[in-house]
Amino acid sequence: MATKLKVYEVKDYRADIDSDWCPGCGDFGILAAIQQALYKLQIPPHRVAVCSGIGCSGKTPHYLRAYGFHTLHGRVLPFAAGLKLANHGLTVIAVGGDGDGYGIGAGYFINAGRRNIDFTYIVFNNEVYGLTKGQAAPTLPQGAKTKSMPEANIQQGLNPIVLAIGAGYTFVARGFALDVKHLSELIARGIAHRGSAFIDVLQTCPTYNDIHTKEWYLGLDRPEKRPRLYKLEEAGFDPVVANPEDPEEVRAKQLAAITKSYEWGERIPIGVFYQVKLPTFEDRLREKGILGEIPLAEADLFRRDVTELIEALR
Amino acid sequence: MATKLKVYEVKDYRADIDSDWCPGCGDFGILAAIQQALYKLQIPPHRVAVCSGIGCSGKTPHYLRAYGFHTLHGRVLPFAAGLKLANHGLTVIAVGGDGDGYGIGAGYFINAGRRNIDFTYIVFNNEVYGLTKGQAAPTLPQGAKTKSMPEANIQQGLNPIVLAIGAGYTFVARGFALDVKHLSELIARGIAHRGSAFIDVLQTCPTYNDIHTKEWYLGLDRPEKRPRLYKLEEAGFDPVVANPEDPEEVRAKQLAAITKSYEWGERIPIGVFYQVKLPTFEDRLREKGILGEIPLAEADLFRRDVTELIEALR
Amino acid sequence: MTSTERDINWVIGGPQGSGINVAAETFAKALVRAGYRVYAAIEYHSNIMGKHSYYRVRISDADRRSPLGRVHVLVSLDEETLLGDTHHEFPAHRGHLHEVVPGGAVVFDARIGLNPGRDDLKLYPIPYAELLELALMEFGRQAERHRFRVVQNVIALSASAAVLGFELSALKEAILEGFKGRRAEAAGINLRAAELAYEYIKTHFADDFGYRLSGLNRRPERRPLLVRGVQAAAIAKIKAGLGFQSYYPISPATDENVYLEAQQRKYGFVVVQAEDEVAAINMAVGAAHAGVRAATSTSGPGFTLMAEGIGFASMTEAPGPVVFLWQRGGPSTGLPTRQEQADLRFALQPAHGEFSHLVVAPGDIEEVVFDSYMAFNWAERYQLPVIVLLDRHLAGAYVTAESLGLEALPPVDRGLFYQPEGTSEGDYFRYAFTETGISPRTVPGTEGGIFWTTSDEHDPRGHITEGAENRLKMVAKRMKKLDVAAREIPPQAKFKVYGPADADFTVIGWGSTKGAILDALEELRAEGHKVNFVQVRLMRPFPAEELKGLLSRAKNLILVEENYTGQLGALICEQTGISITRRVLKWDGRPFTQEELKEGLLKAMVAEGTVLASHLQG
Amino acid sequence: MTSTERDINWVIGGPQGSGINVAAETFAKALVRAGYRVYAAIEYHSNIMGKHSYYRVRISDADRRSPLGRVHVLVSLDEETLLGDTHHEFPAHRGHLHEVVPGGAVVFDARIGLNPGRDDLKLYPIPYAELLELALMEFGRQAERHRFRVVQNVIALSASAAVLGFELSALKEAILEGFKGRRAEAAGINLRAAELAYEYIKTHFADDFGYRLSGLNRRPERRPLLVRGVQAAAIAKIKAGLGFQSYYPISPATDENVYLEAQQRKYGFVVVQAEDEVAAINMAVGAAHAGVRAATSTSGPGFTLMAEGIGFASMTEAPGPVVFLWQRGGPSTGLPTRQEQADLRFALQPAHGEFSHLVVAPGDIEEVVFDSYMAFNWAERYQLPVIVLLDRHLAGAYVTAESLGLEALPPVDRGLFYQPEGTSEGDYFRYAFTETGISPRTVPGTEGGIFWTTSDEHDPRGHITEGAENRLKMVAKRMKKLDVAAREIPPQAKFKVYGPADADFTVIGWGSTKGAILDALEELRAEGHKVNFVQVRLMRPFPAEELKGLLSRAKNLILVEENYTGQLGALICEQTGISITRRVLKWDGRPFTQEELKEGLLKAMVAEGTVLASHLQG
Ligand SMILES: Cc1ncc(C[n+]2csc(CCOP(=O)(O)OP(=O)(O)O)c2C)c(N)n1
Ligand SMILES: Cc1ncc(C[n+]2csc(CCOP(=O)(O)OP(=O)(O)O)c2C)c(N)n1
Ligand code: SF4
Ligand code: SF4
Ligand SMILES: [Mg+2]
Ligand SMILES: [Mg+2]
Repeated sequence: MATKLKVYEVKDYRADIDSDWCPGCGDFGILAAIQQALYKLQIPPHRVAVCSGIGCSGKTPHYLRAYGFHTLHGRVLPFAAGLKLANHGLTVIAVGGDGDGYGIGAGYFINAGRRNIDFTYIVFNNEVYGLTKGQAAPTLPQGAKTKSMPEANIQQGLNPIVLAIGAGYTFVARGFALDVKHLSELIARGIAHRGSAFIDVLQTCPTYNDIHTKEWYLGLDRPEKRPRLYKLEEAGFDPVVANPEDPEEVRAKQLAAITKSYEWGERIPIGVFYQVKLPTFEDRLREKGILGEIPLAEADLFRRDVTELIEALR
Repeated sequence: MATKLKVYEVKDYRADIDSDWCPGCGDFGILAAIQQALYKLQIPPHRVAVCSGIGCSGKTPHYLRAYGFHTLHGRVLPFAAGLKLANHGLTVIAVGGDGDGYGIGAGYFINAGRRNIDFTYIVFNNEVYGLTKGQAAPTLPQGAKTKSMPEANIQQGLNPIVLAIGAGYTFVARGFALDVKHLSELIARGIAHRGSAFIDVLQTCPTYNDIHTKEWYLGLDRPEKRPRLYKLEEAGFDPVVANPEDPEEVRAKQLAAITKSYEWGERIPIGVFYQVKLPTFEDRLREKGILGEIPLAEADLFRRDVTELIEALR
Repeated sequence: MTSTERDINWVIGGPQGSGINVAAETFAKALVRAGYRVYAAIEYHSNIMGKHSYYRVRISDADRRSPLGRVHVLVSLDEETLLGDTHHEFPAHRGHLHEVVPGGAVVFDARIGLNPGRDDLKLYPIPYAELLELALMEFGRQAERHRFRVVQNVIALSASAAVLGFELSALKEAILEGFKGRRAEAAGINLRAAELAYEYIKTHFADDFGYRLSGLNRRPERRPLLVRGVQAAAIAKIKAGLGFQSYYPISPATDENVYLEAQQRKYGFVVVQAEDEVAAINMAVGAAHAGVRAATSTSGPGFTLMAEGIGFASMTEAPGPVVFLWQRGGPSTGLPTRQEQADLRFALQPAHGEFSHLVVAPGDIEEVVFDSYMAFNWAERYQLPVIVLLDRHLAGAYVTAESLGLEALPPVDRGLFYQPEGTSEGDYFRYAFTETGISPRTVPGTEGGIFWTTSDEHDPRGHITEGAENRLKMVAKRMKKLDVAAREIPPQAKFKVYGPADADFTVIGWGSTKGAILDALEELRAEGHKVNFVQVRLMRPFPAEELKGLLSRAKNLILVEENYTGQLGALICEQTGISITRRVLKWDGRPFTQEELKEGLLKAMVAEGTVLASHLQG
Repeated sequence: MTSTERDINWVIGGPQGSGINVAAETFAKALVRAGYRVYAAIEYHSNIMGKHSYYRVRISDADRRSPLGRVHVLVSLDEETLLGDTHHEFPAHRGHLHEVVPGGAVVFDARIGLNPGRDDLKLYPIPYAELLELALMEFGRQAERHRFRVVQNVIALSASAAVLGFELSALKEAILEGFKGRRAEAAGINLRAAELAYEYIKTHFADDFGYRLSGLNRRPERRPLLVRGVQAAAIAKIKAGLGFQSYYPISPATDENVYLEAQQRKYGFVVVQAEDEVAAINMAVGAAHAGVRAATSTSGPGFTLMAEGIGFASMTEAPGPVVFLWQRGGPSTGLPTRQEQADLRFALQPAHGEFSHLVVAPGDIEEVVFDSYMAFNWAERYQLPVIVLLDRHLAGAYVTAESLGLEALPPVDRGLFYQPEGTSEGDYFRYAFTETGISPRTVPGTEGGIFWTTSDEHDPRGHITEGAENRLKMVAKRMKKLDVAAREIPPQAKFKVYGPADADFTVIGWGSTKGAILDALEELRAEGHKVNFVQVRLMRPFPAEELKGLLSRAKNLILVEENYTGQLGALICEQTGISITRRVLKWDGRPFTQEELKEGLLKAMVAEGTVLASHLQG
């Protein structure tokens, strides 16, 4: 196709419409990171479908130049799954908030892990329900009280990394919204990964979350100003399963990832926690002889002969 | 109350109605274990509420003499939560299938872990959708094909223990439906535990699950006939967090539980994987001064003076 | 002689899981092969093993669409089938013995000391166990008597066939078919058991049964199809070019999904078992937006969970999905394996707010095929979700039919597509305002066709906007498509009229009650009544004007529905102002038997009001 | 002089998050304290910061219930408020300058080089920044000018108060109230800024503004309540004995939940933020079955997810919950922060199957209190879920009212309870068949009161059964309760009639449009039209007979609804056969202004058909 030759610039991934996020919102960083990842991989904008849930985060597709599906609260993963299976030739990215993904969408977050469909899921983890004015999201620790909350959070915060591993995701990572370069690399790796890539992004919400702020993540509140965040890769952490056939290694790497995920507070790891190459859902369908190379959306399914089915009724 | 003096027999926990489970169904074992646990703890039947989802497992409350709520598919946990918070004086037990709890109910399974409401949740894990004739449930391993399935399972099985730990359950155990004595002890411990107790029960379904059968669990297929199941307590595994204040110990015990949960196939652990004493949701409400000692259902809430609220509008 | 008098109703009953369904379906197949026409349907509990179930096979020389209540041959595998579960605190049924016509036959296990309490029956006590033992002995398999327990079905079946005078050879041929592949080794024993039972009747009982198959004309030369609604729907979907189906197991929709799953490879489409119906509908919406013909299939409880996704599909003008709603007994979990027509009202407004979608309700196999196929054309042409409203009765009842009518189907119509000029979507508006409200679409992957979409109110590009003017136009745009559909959808897909135009009574119904209505009307007309039938098919957009004209000209209207409130009646009044004062209803979880409906209609002809037409079938 | 001529409409606009709501509410409070009556409501986007929002404060000497479209004083914090976002590809609004009446005032930032394009306005350019700078200087806080940006609201407000001739002291008093606790330190700067702005007007502009507050009679002695629907509903729920409320955040229901959360301690009830609405409704059903008065509160998208739980509550005859449905713009996610009345149809049949539940729609604050309170009595008396159908307009608009009418409320009625004799439940049947269909209940914990319940069809003990006879009776039992409710619910809770019995035109409406209708009718009657108003309140069970009588006697009917299809009209036709041919509708996401509705009604009086009454408000 003509598109092959064409070289895309970052601006080719930008929709010409202004965002309505608050000034300083971490979402800007995630948006930029997605655009740069697509640019890095030179995926033609029209070959990309970005799906989202509902929330401040849910508005992301509108700001990207790519097929954009701003769906329902908590339903982005099933929608993205149907879209991808209908046209496995597309690059599919799903985005949503932490309330969207771990609260109302938790059941889909877990069960999507059982399929390993080849898409990338980016969760904007700001610990609050942004668009509904700052209630506690499932990631906010128990006892925490943001300025938007009348009282301290009575529910515990959950650990997305552990859940993702337990659910079966084959690529599990965490990024930081304000480290666009690092995040764009993570997203690029996630897109490149064949299978379901899950990226939890620590996202600042200057409007409602005054606990885990930019300053806090960067450790500006500390005397020595040392950032709380550190990069797993720089700490020599190896998340990749070398031999997916070896259950021992798989378990070991999963446990290492889970162990890492418990680090929080003074030192917070970002980067890839776990990665393993396993057949995708599409591969499994191909194996069964159900899915072919041509995406269903491009196949001609309209000249079927059903006489055999009818004759079987006699 | 008069009930104090009374001694209950096992039969006091039996409803006089015959079950419609298949002959040899593992559900009979779980039913008996629940009855024995209640008998052991001598909880008056009318102080017990048993809630269930939909499925073969969902029929359990009808066979127990206790307040029985056979609710909706996948909704048993929210229902039980509301019931318990409305009357925290009751002993509340929630039961349901693996499809009910980890499939359609996964979101509630995860988010209930964030509250630690004082109830016991027993999942009948038979790896199939029994009542709808044997489709794969979320716990059935990928590639497995029961006699009821036209082809091998294309989705991965998930690990309930890891998910429960990641979600925040304070009591996590696994039982075997056909070891009624051991299971009844587990259930009694779960009921005695203050907080959300989760018990995944390996349940045989002779009608549809011909893979993980009674024979298989008991190792009768092996030359030396050694059971695949072994008891954690007998293996000297200590699941209990001695000092809940100590994050290190909490993490360590959680990791130990997760590590154990990966054992499957040749040796399968049953028993308590993890237990920690943390304030229940009810405790947290009391702490906030919201909930009193008298259960809401027994309190007189009908003589309220709202003048103050009205005056605030002037 | 009317059909109820002429037809023969063979009924087999026993505990669930005991294999009566195999016996009945084998017999039905044998009968069809032999040139008879049959209607065959099972009634069973939401239970895997042990509860009472029974299977009716109505034998005729013309296609029937409804069950008979009266029984000519009752074949029982247990005592409950005969006398019910009257020992329970709240008995569920009184058995079937009382349904047997005078002179009717009762085939039962000789071990049961049966006291029928009436002397007008022909009793055929058969030593099931002994005969089985004999067969097993001949094959030296006595040790496996437990495993071969199920062969008692064949014994009972064969004995009843002998009573009816049905050829043993034809029966054996059908039995044999059931033992292909790894089950083949058991064929011998089953065939032998059949012979022994057949002989047992011939040798122990006089050949004087009054209801003979010979009374029916056969047409062995032209073998019809023996088909159920789930099969018809699935085949039509495949023919329509189905690319993606998602579902979550639920009775009575599961069978359609199982059928489709088995055809994925051959026809190249994907069926996904989702984690619940919320996931199922959203997967289907995603697939539809991606450009394939997508569907999902469920029943009431699942459909309620799809509500949100249907509103979403309509708001984003997705070209689908097509939602197959196989109604069952409600509300809530209700009666999972039973019949009811109580989801019409909900299907018409399945979510909050105002949005456009289509609802069509087929009443027989041919219409199931037509509607299931056309639903995809309509979904893509009007860019909205389409609900095909069916029910448990239509899903499960086997009927004989000459064909599925695939030949007569219009060509595939995928609706309007936008053809990009350049590589930029600068002048492409996915939600452009048009005359018809329909905006040419593109599918993801198309260069120059990029669009945005959102469940929030949006502008022509698909970006969020809350402007009042745009809002007024967008709502009108989406709703306008219903007027276009109303203009374009063919009349026979809206409603059909059967019988004389100048009838004294006009029966109005929808869905699978069509079968009982046509069967009963044939009988009533034979008895000299002037009645006709208006079958409403298209529920949304509702053919209000056309129907209003028709109904206001009718002399007397009688509403027939299998629900408590008369939902179609309410819809008709809402849309035409015509309130129907004679109603024949039932909500006992069973489809109308021909007798129930006939009797109900006769009562309704005498006086206005609501007639509950139930004979309390088991 | 009609209300539109006499009242003064003060409007402030600016980007979301800039604090206009604080300014408007402060002004409203000050006005009420000074003895005026006000109606105050905001219009805003589903956005946290930056998009256009505006707040109307209608000042009168009698209680009003609807917004005015014409503006007498326009206070703008940005240019968009004046001229709209016309630079966008699809502008959302044209600003508010064109809404200002001749001789009206426009207060704006002097930095804007405003060319109003008309010369009939009184322009008040104010140097916001400079005045703020002055105030800051006096407190030596210039460094914090960014933090104090928001004080520009006070400046604009105070300037407009000066234009209107409202006492500075009264305004300052109200402003001061806003700075309690840790915000106190900022009070000084705000008060000083107010003084500077007030003086600026006095010194720089002639005191010749035409619309004076002095034209309105004040009654400072009797201070009314200034209240919004969410507050009224919450207070009524607390009064009713609410024990448990579960919710999931969603606009516009969130405010009610936030209000209740703040009262948990004092009144001893529990509010739980659930993980979604499916959890919320099921928690509430569990709490209701446990014996507390339970509720949940949501809007369309959340309500759609509660569908399943409502059918479940009804099937199990739970004594509740009460579901508060605050309608907003749909379908799907729709217009989260905007007004619409489009969920009536869905609320009437919110799930599959046939089940009993109540739906009541209050139209003003007093009715919100009455219905919210009574809903719990009805839920427990009839053992079913009750839906209180409200909307965004009712939720958010502040109105003045003499009282909430709590004194007039009937006593709490918890319905029938079973009193166990022994300790065994041998003779207790939770679902016993009774005359009324209502079975005495027990609550878990009661000795001798053990019962079972299931979403499957069940027998009187609550155990699953599929028997036909039991089914017929159980369905009838559950539905019968609606007839009992219809008999017992007081007439004024069913519908109300306002105005002369012999009117030439009878307006029919429901919900919050009541406000605009009464305000417009007062004006129309003042102009000599004979119009009255029938407000429908109880939607289920529908008062069909009573209404049919009333409406068939009416000369001309005019339907008024804030939706596209006229849902109440359809319901009325379904229930009475009466089809209303004159309709005044709007679906632009904004409530009727008094002018829009009056104009619409006048058009409807001249000819049949549908009038779209929208002035495209911003
Ligand atoms: C079914 C449903 N319930 C509730 C809402 C209201 N709502 C909109 S966004 C949102 C949560 C937003 O939080 P999150 O998912 O964390 O996204 P964020 O705004 O923080 O990016 C909610 C509850 C909705 N749109 N749909
Ligand atoms: C919303 C909804 N969808 C589907 C069903 C149909 N259904 C009944 S039971 C069941 C699954 C049963 O499997 P599981 O939860 O594992 O319980 P089991 O029967 O194995 O004990 C399903 C899908 C339903 N009742 N409700
Ligand atoms: S509320 Fe928070 S998450 Fe939402 S846009 Fe503002 S800063 Fe970003
Ligand atoms: S199907 Fe399986 S789980 Fe269900 S009752 Fe039978 S054996 Fe038990
Ligand atoms: Mg968030
Ligand atoms: Mg199961």
